Formats: sequence, structure tokens, C-alpha cells
Amino acid sequence: MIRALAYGTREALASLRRNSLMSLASVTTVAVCLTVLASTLLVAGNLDHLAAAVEAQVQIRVFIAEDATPETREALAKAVAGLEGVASVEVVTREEALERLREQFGSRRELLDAVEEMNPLRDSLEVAVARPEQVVPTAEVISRLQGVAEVNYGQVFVDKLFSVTRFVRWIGLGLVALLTVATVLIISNTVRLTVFARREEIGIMKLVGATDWFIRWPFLLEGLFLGMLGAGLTAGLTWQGYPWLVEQAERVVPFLPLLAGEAAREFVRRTNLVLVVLGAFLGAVGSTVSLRRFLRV
Amino acid sequence: MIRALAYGTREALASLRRNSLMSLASVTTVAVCLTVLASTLLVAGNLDHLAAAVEAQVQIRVFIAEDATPETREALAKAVAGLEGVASVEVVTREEALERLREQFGSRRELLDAVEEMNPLRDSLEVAVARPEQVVPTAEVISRLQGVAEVNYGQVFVDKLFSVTRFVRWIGLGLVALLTVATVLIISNTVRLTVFARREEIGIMKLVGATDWFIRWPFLLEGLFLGMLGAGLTAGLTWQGYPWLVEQAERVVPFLPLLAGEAAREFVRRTNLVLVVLGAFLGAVGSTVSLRRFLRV
Amino acid sequence: MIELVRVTKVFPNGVVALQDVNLFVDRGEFVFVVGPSGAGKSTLVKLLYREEVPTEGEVYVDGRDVARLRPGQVPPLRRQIGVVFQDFKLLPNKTAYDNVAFALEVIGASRREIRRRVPQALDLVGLRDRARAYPNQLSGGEQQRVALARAIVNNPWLLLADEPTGNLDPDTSWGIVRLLEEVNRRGTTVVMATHARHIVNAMQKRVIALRRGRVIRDEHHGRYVRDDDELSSLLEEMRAVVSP
Amino acid sequence: MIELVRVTKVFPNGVVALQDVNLFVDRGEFVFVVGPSGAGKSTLVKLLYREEVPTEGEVYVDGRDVARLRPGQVPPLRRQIGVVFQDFKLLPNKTAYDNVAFALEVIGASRREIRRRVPQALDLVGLRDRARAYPNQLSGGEQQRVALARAIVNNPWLLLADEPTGNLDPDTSWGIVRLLEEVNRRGTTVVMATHARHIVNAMQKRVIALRRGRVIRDEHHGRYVRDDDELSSLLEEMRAVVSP
Ligand SMILES: Nc1ncnc2c1ncn2[C@@H]1O[C@H](COP(=O)(O)OP(=O)(O)OP(=O)(O)O)[C@@H](O)[C@H]1O
Ligand SMILES: Nc1ncnc2c1ncn2[C@@H]1O[C@H](COP(=O)(O)OP(=O)(O)OP(=O)(O)O)[C@@H](O)[C@H]1O
Ligand SMILES: [Mg+2]
Ligand SMILES: [Mg+2]
Repeated sequence: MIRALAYGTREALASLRRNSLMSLASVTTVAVCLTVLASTLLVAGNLDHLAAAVEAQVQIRVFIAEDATPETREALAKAVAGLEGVASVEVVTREEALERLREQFGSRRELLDAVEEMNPLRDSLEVAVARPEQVVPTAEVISRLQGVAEVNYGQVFVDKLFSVTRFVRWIGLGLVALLTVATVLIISNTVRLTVFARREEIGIMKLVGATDWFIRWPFLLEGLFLGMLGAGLTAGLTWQGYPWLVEQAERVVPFLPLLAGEAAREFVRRTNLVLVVLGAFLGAVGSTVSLRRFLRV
Repeated sequence: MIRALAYGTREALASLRRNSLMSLASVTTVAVCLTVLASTLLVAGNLDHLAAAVEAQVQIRVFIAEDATPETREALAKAVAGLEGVASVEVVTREEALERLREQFGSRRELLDAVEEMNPLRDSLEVAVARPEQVVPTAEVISRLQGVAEVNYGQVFVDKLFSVTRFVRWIGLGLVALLTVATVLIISNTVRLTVFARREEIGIMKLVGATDWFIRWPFLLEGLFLGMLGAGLTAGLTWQGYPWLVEQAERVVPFLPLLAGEAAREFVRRTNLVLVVLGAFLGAVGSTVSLRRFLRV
Repeated sequence: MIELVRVTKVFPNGVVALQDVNLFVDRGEFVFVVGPSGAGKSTLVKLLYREEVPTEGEVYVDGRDVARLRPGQVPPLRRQIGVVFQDFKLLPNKTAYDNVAFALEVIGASRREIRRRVPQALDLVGLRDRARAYPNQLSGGEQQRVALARAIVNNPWLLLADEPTGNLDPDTSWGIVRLLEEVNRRGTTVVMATHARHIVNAMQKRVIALRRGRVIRDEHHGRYVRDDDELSSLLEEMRAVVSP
Repeated sequence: MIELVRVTKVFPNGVVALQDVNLFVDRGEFVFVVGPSGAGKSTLVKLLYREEVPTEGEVYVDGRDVARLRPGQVPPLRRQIGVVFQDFKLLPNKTAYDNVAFALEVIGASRREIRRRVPQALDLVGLRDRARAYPNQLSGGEQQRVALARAIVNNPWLLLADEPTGNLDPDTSWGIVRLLEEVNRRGTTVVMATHARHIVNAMQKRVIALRRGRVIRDEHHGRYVRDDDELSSLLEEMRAVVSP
């Protein structure tokens, strides 16, 4: 076993050296494929992050009955805060509500001076939920609580928003799926071509009495090395490149919620792990599978 | 010349047949690469389309001096409509403006009943410009017209919006650039491997007295065929697949402005043209360039 | 022990390479296979290490029907047989040394064993000083001798040599044939397809002559062609030498 | 017209394949190059069609210094020369017919010309019926003859044959040599590297003997080895034939 491993490693390294042109071509191809895949993963990850950020802004507005005392108001706020899935609750008094409205009117705020003393607005709660899909059921539950006059979460808008975020996630997923398939196809084709270029060698080995595994073993290791090398290049690139890109983007669109900081590093780390495993797997399995038709001698 | 063409075509076709395994691998790789590139182009195209649609919704609101007569109002509207870059002008009377406000207030519209008779709003014009970048200069020009009280286009919001749309377009462009580079690298690597697999043949031809061009010619045509075949597959796929995808998407997010209909067909047609040319070029030039190092015999 | 029973080999393109061949070669024999170009010598040899399988009939090597071997049994068969291929079949990416070592690595020999036996084998064919050369850095005859070294390095019980002196000068050829004789004397069965008339004639071994896929002659102490033809051509040659 | 002036060839790995070789071969000559395995015969031949360039000295073929040719002048040189390579170098993806046709396509012959001359050439080497076979479907000797057909099909003024009978039986070999003689009689200069002692001896042509990269003998009406060695070995053989 150890002898086989040593032999395989020796042969694989020798072959990488002797077929340097081919090795270079395969490593480049693997690296390029995986870089594209990584970019897509990162874009998809950011789209998801963005969708989540947008979704997180959806709030439920709970209007409190006009006859409610400040005490019932606080009690209601507490009750709502205690509900499952509720992330935060903010109390907005009728005075604060009018103030906000005034701000929205901007330069035409004198319009509201007229209604100042009569203030027709009501106290309300702004409720944020932990996960977007909880908006509808939570609103439903709240509407049945005592002291609640009306519950509003902009149904039409939320439906639209969710279908957009879902769509964006789909697009991201679709691209990742497409790229994964493409990567698998291209890398295995490349491996197939490198094996094809050495078909005679393989035939000779068989004729001299080598077993299939004896021949496969160095090819497998060689594929493994090539795949890991290519993936390593990609990993280095994303590790250095992604934070830089985010930095650039934040200068242009500072208000967009991009994956950055520790979360981004974690994401890139995980992406890179996937890439290295994928590269190694495709290299190893690809060359092993490609060998098959040339082993029939 | 004709003999060379006939000879080259014959040889290229024979070689495609004899090296069917390799041909299959290269065609698949080309097709896969170009499909990914095409997808990216289509996504980028849609992002651009989307950005343009969002930008087109930016309007300039022109408030008309309170003492203006309906005649000056109409005259002003005409003058603005005559400005360069203005796409459309809509007159919004103060009554209409109040009505809209009322709609926005929704269930709390009774708030406005108080201001009904005094209506503090002003007549205004809604001006749409043909191209987003004309918003700022056009607003500038309008503000200097007679009878104009105030010009408003939500400066802060528009700046944000434009930096987002610019960012989205950059991302799209960046992906397209990345994919183009990747496609070029992968296809030329693949071609290099197929040429490498036949290095002996090339050496023999040279030793028998073939000139470089005599050897290159069939390889060039073969690369051309392979590239065009791969691109053709991709073109077929996008031609059939894109409308289907848009159809699916429109069912989920009917309100999103995707590239569809005749515009989409035109876009796909142009994309496919690019792909076929790129495939043919990469195939032909790739194999010709890859040959070089094996021609030194 | 080799036995061919009514063996016919027809290639997919319709060429009949062997027709109704019956043959028995005992362990320890030294057999020449002769015949004109395209007679079926190489095909006969290829049947023995199962590069080809017969269209009809059975091929027994060491008591086993070679055509009926399961895929997993083919490598063990080949590892017991040394083959000098007509076109050498050296691994282009390995040096002469590594090519010979490969036959030992395949049977799982230890590195010490390899370091001991490979130089020995290269010595025997007179190529010790070319050990580090790759096949494309060797002359035709040198490649042929590397192929021979690879075939004998793991002491096979059966040595198949397909035209092993085609690229060698007469002196080197004789050296190689003496080597084969020595290998044979130590117990290895040797089957050698050859065109080297003088070697066949001088060796006085069994000669199997093929012609258009059929065995037309099978003689112990045989010659390349029948004696009368042989004598007259020798006389002709002598005349040339004596009177230039 | 071939001339080598003080030619030395040292390979990058330090092997000295030719050392201080001076040689003149006139148009229309028929020359054998002999010598033990690794003597430098193939290297000498390779210098003539510029597969290798000399490390020192000049090689003139048809009055031109081959080493100084610009890249664009190499194909025209090679097209005037027919080469039978020691390892055949047939195109694996072309049939025997197409391999021979290739040498004509390279010189821009018309399809009619090709259809006329290829079957003729295959006829001359006795392979008309194997025209549609690919190299891996041909026996060693058949491949060698296809290589010869390719070398002669475009009537080169110089024919270089490196061991062209190594895989052929004596009868077929003689047929091939007679063919070369015929080609030579029609004006083609023939340089043949060979180990076929009997052929060299019987042909009474010029013989250049190499040993370790040096010319050790250059005789008209020469023999493979010196007469006395030759005679004694012949006598030995006769004895073997007469008394089995
Ligand atoms: N793979 C193949 N497919 C078709 N025909 C083949 C194949 N291999 C050999 N042949 C044909 O079978 C016949 C016998 O071939 P074989 O190689 O056995 O001859 P040989 O006796 O070894 O000849 P040589 O002395 O020239 O090597 C030849 O006519 C050859 O063309
Ligand atoms: N490309 C090369 N690199 C290094 N050494 C080489 C190369 N080609 C040949 N040699 C060496 O040069 C010497 C002469 O080789 P060459 O092929 O000329 O011999 P040869 O006379 O043709 O022998 P044979 O009869 O065996 O074919 C040999 O020792 C060989 O190993
Ligand atoms: Mg043979
Ligand atoms: Mg040689």
C-alpha cells in the first residue's frame, strides 16, 4: 500500500514534469473554470444577501385602538415582542407619526400645520420579523390581539417584493448550477484530452502486464494534483480579489448591502473549500474515468 | 487555391471523423463555454435593460408659480416639451395633485379632508427625459424658464439610483469580460491539447516535406468547423431556451421589465452572431497558433 | 506449455491472418517462427499474450484457454511472459532504465530488487551506458535491445520475441541470440519470429514456417528454407565473395 | 550530390554520434552505410534531410549547406528527397494509400496524377491489395514497404533508406533491393543504411562503414565486413547446411 502510494506519487510527479505543456494547459483550464464558478458563487451569494437585506426591511405596522392607554400600549408591545418569529418592536406614538409625516412632506410641510392641533393619526407599533416568510402569519396572529385596531404590511408590495427576491435567488442558483455543470464538463473534457494524448503509453503498460489499478493510480494522483493546483490558484485569487472588489464597490455604492468583513471572509473560505474539493475530485475521478476506454487492451 | 481549399476541407473532415473522440470533447467544451458566455451576456443585457427601465422612471417635477394662469401653464408646458432631450410633459393641476396625495394616504385619507377646501398644493408639470443623464441639465434649463416656481427631481435619490444602475452595469460588464477571457483561455487550451495529441503526425508531415501552411490549413479548417459547430449548438440553445426562460420568469415576476419579444429576439440574434464568430475565430486561430511549436521540426 | 487448436484469426476488415493452425510447444523449447512478410507470425505471437483473440479455435498458454480469461486474469498472464514487440513499444516518457524497471514494478518488486536487476539486464544487452537515455535518444538497435532487456528482466517462463534482431547488425544479433539461448537453457520457453536466415540455420532449433496464415512446415533442427534452396543461395554468395 | 565536410554531431546529452566525418557522394551513386548498432548511420542520414543539424562542419546537399537553410527552404529540400525512416513514420490516421498519396499532395500533384502514381508505387512494393489498410492493420514488413512506396512515389533525385529491409524476409528484401537498384538506374542517388550483410556483399556497390561515429572504411565494390572474416563465416555456415 505504502509502496503503491510512493510509486504513484513518484510517477505522477515525473509525468507532470515530462508533460509540462499539457499540465500547464490543464491547470489553467481548471483554474479558469473554477474562477468563473467562484465569481458566480460570490455574485449569487451577494444577490442572496441583498435579497435578504431588502426582505428584512419589510415591517408590520400595528395601529392601536384610539382609546388605548399608554399602559395597554406598552403591554401590547410586550405581548407582540414575545411572539415567535418577532425580531423587534418599536412603539411609534401619534406625535412621532405626525413628525415623520411632516419630514416626508419636506418643503411643503406647512400643509400639515393645519392639522397640528387635531392630529388625526394613531399610535402604532412597528414590528420587524426575523424571517420574511413570517410576515403574513405573524400579522395574522397580531390582528387577533386585544387593543389592535388595524394591521398593515403592504400586502401587494410585499408579495411583489418577495417574488422579486425569489426570482433573483433563482437566477443566482440557476447560474451556479449552469456553471457547476459547465465546470464539470470542461474539466472532465480537458482531463479526457490529456489522457487521450497518452493513449499509447497506457496501451503499452497494459501489454507489459500492468493491472488497471496500477495504471490508474498515477493518473488519479496526477489528476488530483492538477485539480488541487488549479483550485488553489483560484482560491488565492478570490481570497485576495474579493475583498478588494468589495472595497471598490463600497466606494461607488456605499449604501448597497454587500457581503463584506468577517461574513465575507467566511463565505469566501467556504467557497474555496468547495472549489478545492471539486477540483481535486474532478481531476482524480475525471482522469480515472477517462482512462477506462484505453484500458481495454 | 481551390485545390488547397478542397484538400484542406477533405483532410479536416476526415480528421474529424477519425478523431471523433477528440472532436466530441472539443465541440462539447466550446459549446459549454459559449453557453455560459451567452447566459452571462443575456443576464447582463437584462440587467442593463432593467437599469434603463428604472432610470426612465426618474422624472422632473416642475412647480408652477401660484399666480400663473391656465394659459401661461399651457405655454410653459409647450416650452418645456420643446426642449432638447425632453421625452414627454404632463400637466398636473393642483386638484389632481391633491387627489393623488389622497390615494397615497390610503385608509387614512380622512386626514386630508381637513385641507380639502384650502388645498395648499400647486400646479405642476411632470417632465420625462429621453436619457437619464439629461435629468440634471434639463432641470437646470427649466428652472430658468418664466413662470417656474421650483424644480424638483429628488437629487439625492437620483444620485443613489444612478450609482446603483451604474454598479449593476459594471457587474454585468465585469462578468462578461471575465467570461470572455475564460472562454478564450479554455477553448485555446482545449485546441492546444487536441493539437498536442497529434504532435507526432505533425512532425511526420514536416519530415515528408510539407510546408507549414500545408499542415496548418486542415487544422485551421478543422478548428473553424469545431468552433462553429460548438457555437451553433449554443446558438440553438439560446434561441430556443431564452424565450422559454423569459416566459417562465414573466409568470413569476410579471412586473419586472425583462428583455422580451422582438427586442429579445434581436438581442439573442446579435449575441449568437458574436458567439459563432468568436467560436470560429478561436477554433481557427487557436489551432493555428497551437501548431507553431510542433512545426519546428 | 503452449497449444493452439485449430486456430483461425480473421481481422474485422476481412484479412485472414491465421487459418486452422495447430501447434504444440513444450516447456523449455526454443522455437523459430519464420515466413514471408504478412504470413501471420506477429498475429500468432499476439494470440499468446492476448493482444488478439482467435476468431475460431483455442489458444492454451500454461494450460489455460487464453481467449476465455476474465479481464482480471490477463495482467497476471502477461506478467509471466516476456515480450519483445516488433515495434518495441517502449514508454516514450521513461528512460531506458525506467522502461526496464517498469516490468519489475508491475510485478511488485522491491526497489532494492529493481536496483539490482535492471542494470544487470541492461548489461546483458550491452546498454549499461545508455540507461539514462529516453527512447527518442536511442538508435533503432538500441531501442530494440532495451525492449529485450525489459522482456527478460523478470525471468519469465515464456519469452516471445517478434523480430528481435531486425534493427541489429549481424554481430550484435548473434550476441542477442546467444543471450536468448542462455535464457532458454535456464528453463525459459522461447518463441522467436524472425527473418534472420543465418541465425535460424545455424541454431539448429525447431522451425515453424508460416505462409499465408497456414503452418507449412514444422521441423526440429530445421532451417529457414529447405536445404537445396539454401545451398544454392550460399554457393551464389560464395562466388560473389571470392571473385569481386 | 552530397558532401559532408568535417562533420561532427554531438547530441545535447553529450553523446558523440558522428566525429569528423568527410564524405562525398556523387549524383547517381548507390551507397551502403554499414556499421554496428549505434555507430551513427541514422544520424548521418538525418543530417541529409535536416532532421538534425551538425554541431560542427558543413553538410552540402545538391550544393546547398543544409544547416544554413532558412526555415522556408527546408520543405523544398525534403520534397526532393525520399526517405524510408527506420521507424517508418507512417501517418496513423491515413490508409496505406493516403500515406503514399501524401508525398504527392505535398508537392501539389493533381488528383489525376495521384490516382495514377500511388497504385503504381504500391504495386512496386507488392501491397496493392493492402491499400485501404491503416498502419496499425499492417504487419511490420508491410508498413516498411508502405514507407518505401511513399519515399519513391514522387521520383526524388535522392533516396535515403534507413534499414529498409529490417522487417522483411530475405526474398522480399531482395525484391526491395532490386527495386532500389532500378530506381538508382533511372538516376536517383541512393543511400541505404543497412545491416543486411548478404545484400551488401552481393550488390558490389560502394560501402561506407561507420564505427563509433567515424568512417572506418569507404570502398567501391565493397562488402559488409572485410573479405577474410566474410569467407570464414560463410564456410562455417556451409558446414552447418551440409551436415545438419
Ligand atoms: N489489426 C489488423 N487488422 C487487419 N489486418 C491485420 C491486422 N494486423 C495484421 N493484419 C494483417 O494480417 C496479416 C498478418 O499480419 P502479421 O503482422 O501477423 O504478419 P507477420 O508475419 O508478422 O509479417 P511481418 O514479417 O511483415 O511482420 C497481414 O496481411 C496484415 O496486413
Ligand atoms: N536524439 C538523440 N539524443 C541523444 N543521443 C542520440 C540521439 N539520437 C541518437 N543518439 C545516439 O547517437 C548514437 C548514434 O545513433 P544512430 O541512431 O545514428 O545509430 P545507428 O547507427 O543508426 O544505429 P542502429 O543501427 O541501431 O539504428 C547512438 O549511441 C544513440 O544512442
Ligand atoms: Mg510481424
Ligand atoms: Mg539507425
